[in-house]
Amino acid sequence: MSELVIEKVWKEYGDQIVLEDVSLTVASRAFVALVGPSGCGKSTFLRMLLGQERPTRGTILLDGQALPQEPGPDRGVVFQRYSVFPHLTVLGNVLLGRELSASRYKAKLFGTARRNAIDEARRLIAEVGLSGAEGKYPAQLSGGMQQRLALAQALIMKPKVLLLDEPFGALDPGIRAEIHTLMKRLWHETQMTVVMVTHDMREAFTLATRVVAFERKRDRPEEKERYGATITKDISIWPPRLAGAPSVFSPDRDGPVISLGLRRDDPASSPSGEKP
Amino acid sequence: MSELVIEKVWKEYGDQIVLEDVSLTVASRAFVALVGPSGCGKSTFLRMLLGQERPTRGTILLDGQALPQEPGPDRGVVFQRYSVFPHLTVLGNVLLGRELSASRYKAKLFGTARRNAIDEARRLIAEVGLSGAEGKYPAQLSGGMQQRLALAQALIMKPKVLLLDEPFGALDPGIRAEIHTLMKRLWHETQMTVVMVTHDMREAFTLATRVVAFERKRDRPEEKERYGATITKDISIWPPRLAGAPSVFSPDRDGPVISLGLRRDDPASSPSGEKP
Amino acid sequence: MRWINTRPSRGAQLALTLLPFVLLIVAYTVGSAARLAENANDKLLPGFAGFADAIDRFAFVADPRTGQYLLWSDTGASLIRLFAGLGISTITALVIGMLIGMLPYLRALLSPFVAVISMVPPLALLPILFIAMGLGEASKIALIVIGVAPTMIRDLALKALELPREQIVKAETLGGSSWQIGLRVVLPQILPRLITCLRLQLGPAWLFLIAAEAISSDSGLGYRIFLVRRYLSMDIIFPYVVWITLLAVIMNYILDRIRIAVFPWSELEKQA
Amino acid sequence: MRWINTRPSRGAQLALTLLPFVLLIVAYTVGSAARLAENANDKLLPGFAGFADAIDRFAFVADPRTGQYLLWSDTGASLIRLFAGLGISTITALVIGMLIGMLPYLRALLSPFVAVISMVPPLALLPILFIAMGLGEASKIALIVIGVAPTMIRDLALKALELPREQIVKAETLGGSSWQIGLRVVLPQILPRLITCLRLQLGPAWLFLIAAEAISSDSGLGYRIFLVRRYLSMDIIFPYVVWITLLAVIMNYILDRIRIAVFPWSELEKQA
Amino acid sequence: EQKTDFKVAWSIYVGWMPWGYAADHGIVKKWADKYGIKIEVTQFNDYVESMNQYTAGAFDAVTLTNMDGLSIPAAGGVDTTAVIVGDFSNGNDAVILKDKASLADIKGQNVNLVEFSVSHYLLARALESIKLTERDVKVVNTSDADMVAAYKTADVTAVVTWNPLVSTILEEPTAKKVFDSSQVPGEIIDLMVANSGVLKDNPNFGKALAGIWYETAALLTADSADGKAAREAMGQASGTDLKGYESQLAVTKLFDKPADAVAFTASDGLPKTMDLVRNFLFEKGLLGNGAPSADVIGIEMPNGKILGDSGNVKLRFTETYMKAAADGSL
Ligand SMILES: Nc1ncnc2c1ncn2[C@@H]1O[C@H](COP(=O)(O)OP(=O)(O)OP(=O)(O)O)[C@@H](O)[C@H]1O
Ligand SMILES: Nc1ncnc2c1ncn2[C@@H]1O[C@H](COP(=O)(O)OP(=O)(O)OP(=O)(O)O)[C@@H](O)[C@H]1O
Ligand SMILES: [Mg+2]
Ligand SMILES: [Mg+2]
Repeated sequence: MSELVIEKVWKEYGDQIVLEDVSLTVASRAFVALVGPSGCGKSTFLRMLLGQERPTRGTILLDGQALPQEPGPDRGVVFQRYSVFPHLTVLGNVLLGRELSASRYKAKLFGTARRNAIDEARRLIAEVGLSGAEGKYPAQLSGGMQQRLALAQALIMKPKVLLLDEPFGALDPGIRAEIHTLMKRLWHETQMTVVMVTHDMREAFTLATRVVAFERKRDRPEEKERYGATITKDISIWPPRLAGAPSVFSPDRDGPVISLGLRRDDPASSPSGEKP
Repeated sequence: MSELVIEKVWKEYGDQIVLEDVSLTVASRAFVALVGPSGCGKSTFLRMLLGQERPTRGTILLDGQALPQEPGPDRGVVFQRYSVFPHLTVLGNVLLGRELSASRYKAKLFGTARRNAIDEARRLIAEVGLSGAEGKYPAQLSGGMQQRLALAQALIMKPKVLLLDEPFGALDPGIRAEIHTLMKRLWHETQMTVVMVTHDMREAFTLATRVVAFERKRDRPEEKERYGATITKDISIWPPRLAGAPSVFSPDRDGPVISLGLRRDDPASSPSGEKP
Repeated sequence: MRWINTRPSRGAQLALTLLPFVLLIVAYTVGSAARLAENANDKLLPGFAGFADAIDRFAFVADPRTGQYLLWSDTGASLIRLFAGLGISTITALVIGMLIGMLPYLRALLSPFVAVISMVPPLALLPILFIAMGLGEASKIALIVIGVAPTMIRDLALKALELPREQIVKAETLGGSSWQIGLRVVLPQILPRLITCLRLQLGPAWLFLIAAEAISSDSGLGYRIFLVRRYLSMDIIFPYVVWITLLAVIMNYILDRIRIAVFPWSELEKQA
Repeated sequence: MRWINTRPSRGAQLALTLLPFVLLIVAYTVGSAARLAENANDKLLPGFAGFADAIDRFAFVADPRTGQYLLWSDTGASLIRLFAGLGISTITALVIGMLIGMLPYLRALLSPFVAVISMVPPLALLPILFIAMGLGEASKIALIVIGVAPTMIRDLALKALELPREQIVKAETLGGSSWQIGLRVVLPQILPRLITCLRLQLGPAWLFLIAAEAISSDSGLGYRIFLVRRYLSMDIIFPYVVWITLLAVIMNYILDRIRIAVFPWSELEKQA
Repeated sequence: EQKTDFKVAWSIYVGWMPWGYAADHGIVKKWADKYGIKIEVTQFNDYVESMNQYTAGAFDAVTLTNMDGLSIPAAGGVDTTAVIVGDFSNGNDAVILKDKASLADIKGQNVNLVEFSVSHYLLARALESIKLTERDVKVVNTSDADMVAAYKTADVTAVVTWNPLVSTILEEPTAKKVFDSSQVPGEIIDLMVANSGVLKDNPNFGKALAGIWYETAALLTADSADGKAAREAMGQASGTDLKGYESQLAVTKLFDKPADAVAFTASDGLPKTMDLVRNFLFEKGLLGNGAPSADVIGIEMPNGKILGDSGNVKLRFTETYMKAAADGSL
């Protein structure tokens, strides 16, 4: 169980109202995509779910309990950048969560405990397709590999809630498609609720069970400071996607990417996206 | 006229052969998309066209003349990053080309000359959709705006050849679609030959008149150093696109982006892309 | 809550900031009182009355011999030297640093040389300096330049080298010559760094100035400190040291303001 | 071709690098010969024979008084002080700098104080230092620490602060406590910077060491230079200065090698 | 209070080198052991710092000149007693002109010297001897360590300094000595002084110092191989060689026999000298801020006579310890 209840949440920075009166209930094991124009407060909202910041008004409950006031191991996160530690190898990055939880003062594991943790980490690394790169440092990985590593790193904690802030925004479309497939599989297989911020409509509709849009209702320049954004659309994907159950209606759109050749992609298709 | 003739070009770095035996003739006013796996030498090839590097063997001719051995005003360029000058405003960035060409020692324009140049720069800025941002510094612009600025900056020189090295790779899909539309319009309206490196198949096929793929013929790890990449595919787009003449067959795929709403993009469409 | 996540309130912040300064003053007062109780003429840690008296004598009473207000004339003399030294260093560093950063030939020629020179302890070479430059202002300014310029040159050369290659190529495609690229692309981008670099060198510059004034001079803050050091007149030395520190802190602050005002983009870049 | 695009060949590069050093030696030789021609006893610019003689006396002939080879015993004495001073500075800077960077309360408390302290000219406070620490090794080491540590603390605090907030948050979601985050996330990332910072402070550290040795000591490179300076024995001073420079250059190089060997990722990051 | 551990500071100067030699060669330990105390001897490169440290209380005894003894520790409120009168400068300090042979030529020149030091005093005495005053020249403070280099620069034409700088400068063909301390004999005196309070409570400390000094001084002046070795060692410790050191010794009137020192200390000359010195210091404002007259500080002579304020005696000359040495009762 990992239900998130956001009740009448406001967020202000000094005089500027960023979010106003946001209420939302995210069911356990849901996959919510958060979309909206740039600067409307999506990241701020995610930071509040993470516990990194506190709402000015309103409450956030996780499984009926008030959210702890700082980030903790029950909520994992992947940011667009800086999500992995540059001074640790791939294995070290994934292992870190285990080490921090298990060894209070040394924050290092030894002996059998370490071997077990390494086994687990290797399995996860393999799952995100990074086998063979265990000894590499992030600077030696491509952007896509780094984001996959960040995912593995978060997943080893088996968080109740996984929060993603534009995790795939910086990736090439090809790589992005691959990661989408991976994301879907992981969501099906693990027990977590996912909230993902994205700019990419297509990504939102490809992955999520529900797409929530934030927007400022009044957005004239002189009003910008005085009115915050709130939920303007809340769309449940149909046919419904259910964690653990492959959708029978909609085939995975992010199938294997086509290889270079004479076949052109459908010229009639049109990319969708919110102008940020 | 701005025809590029590349004849039996090889490029080696020390022992490593990067490109081998590349021959290609790019017709005047063509729009060539250069695709291929990461590290195969696309950027290297572009740098040679730019004059920033010299082929180890072979020749490159521009309009029948050997290419000058360093970059010059006849070939414009837009890189993925660092293409604009952070210390100049939008207007200053676009003006710079005029100032450098016109004022040998001061590299500054004054009086009427300056006013004329500013008028021209403003027109270009408007064309790339940056009106109103003339006084801003690049750090105040979004990534998409910066790339549009880089385009305007290059176009003011009216280069014979415009070279683009993954210019839109870092952009969000929505913004990317906008810039594609702009690119097409500019290519139709100006007199230049375009060579664009991209990772995105879809982009390649959306914009180009011709798609050229580089690949290593032998790519086993032990052979990597000994064999360079060369042209493996050379596809002319059908129906042919002609600069200045709108294609009657294929409507612009990058139309206005859809706005957020209930309409989902076609689930049957599949993204195409070369795995890098 | 984790310690790293606890944040002091505005008031607490101010109180915390002042605390060490207050503690320092209290510690001084106690130490001074203890020593003065033992020997009323103790010179090492004079009381605040002693400071007030010394400050009054130096800042507000004209010296009977020269008719000058010593603190101000010393400050004037020192600042002129400091500004001259820093000015020359800055210009040298700008020109040479930029050239080293831009021109591969000059880089090969000068870069290792400057690196080695920056490791030479300048105080050990003072005799040569004196004989070459005389004992006047020139040698004092030269000591500051020798002490400060090599580091600044290296820093600026590095900065010029760090400019993305793409920018230089882009400027070339805009028709820029070496000179024009230097003038319009490289120079304006390293100027803010120059100011930062200057701020970092304020401490060393004061150090060399004081060392130079200690050796031969007839005015200046360093001269006065070393002259009265002979009599362990800490009642004069302390206020002079505090004054020097204050001057350095103010200069540091002003230079940063100048950078932000003149090169607003450099601040934007930092925030981004 | 533009100047900025011309590149020297390997050979030319080497020749250019050596050129200024050669020129310096030639200039010295000419100057020395001229002065010696005028006055065979000139001490300011001794000939190379004079150097050879002095080096021989100091490096290879035992001092009859103490039975030691002076150059080596001086070097030993100075290096011990230098390493002790730099070692203490490094550890202080690491601990305090990291804490300032990580803990907002400590930052409020110490950051402005350290900034002001770093502007105090340490040479002016020498008497206090000597009285507080005695005249033994402690005060010499303390001068190095006082001169060098504040700058290092500021630099490291800045570095710790510059770590992307995202990394800290990520570490918290991995269950890290303040201590664990310090130990496993912040510390390893500022260690390479610590080494770089140490390299930058080598010059100042030598300076303070020489200044301290000039005042009270009976061995050390700085002591020797100041002792013979009374006699203007440049035949000893020059080799000592060259030797100090050489030591500094070597340390600088070794520290960088250590950084690359121990923290390979820091080099990868730089190249990326 | 009684104590057993004492700290002595000395700085590098021809007349004080024996202290270092004595420390290196066990003479200090020998005498300290004899009186059951411990003496730690510390060498300073920087004379001023050694006096400052003594004045601040970090040392029990220090080597300094009579003038600095009055203006630094005494004016700083530290009651100080001259335990040993070691020597006086008999040519060690000199006024040197560049290319000019007569003292009168100094008029109007810049004079480089260590301000407020014995050089400054010597200059004042030299000017007095030709009826000039300090207003006729301009004094430029110059660190002693750099005096030799300073002399070599073109704009320096007159310096006042001490040995070994004097002999190094005189090696220059242009340098002419126009006045030296042998013309004011006995006025620049090198002392070993100790804190009066410490000395009063621990007379053995004073005796030990006297014992050390006269044993080493005897060696220093001995015309034997041992004496030569000692001189060579002291020369090297001061950065020169045997020849250089002996030439410095030649212009130093060293009291190697305690009886000579006792006679000198008890003579009429000393009060006269101290009167000259205190007036010089008073004019320069070095007897404390707002000192009403040269009398503010009392100077006690060996015969008990007091120069200046008898309520504020801070500098004392005594023959007690030297006399003990002379009498062989150490
Ligand atoms: N720490 C802060 N202090 C003051 N204002 C802030 C702070 N963080 C965010 N803001 C403001 O809050 C608003 C929302 O920012 P936020 O980063 O949440 O937007 P976003 O929706 O994530 O935008 P983007 O899509 O560009 O990432 C912005 O106007 C921003 O300026
Ligand atoms: N200056 C250089 N020195 C040595 N090797 C180089 C240099 N520049 C590029 N290479 C090598 O040449 C090869 C081709 O690099 P290039 O950057 O041209 O590839 P690319 O096709 O642009 O790749 P990507 O799609 O990742 O940008 C790579 O193996 C690279 O390591
Ligand atoms: Mg955001
Ligand atoms: Mg590339």
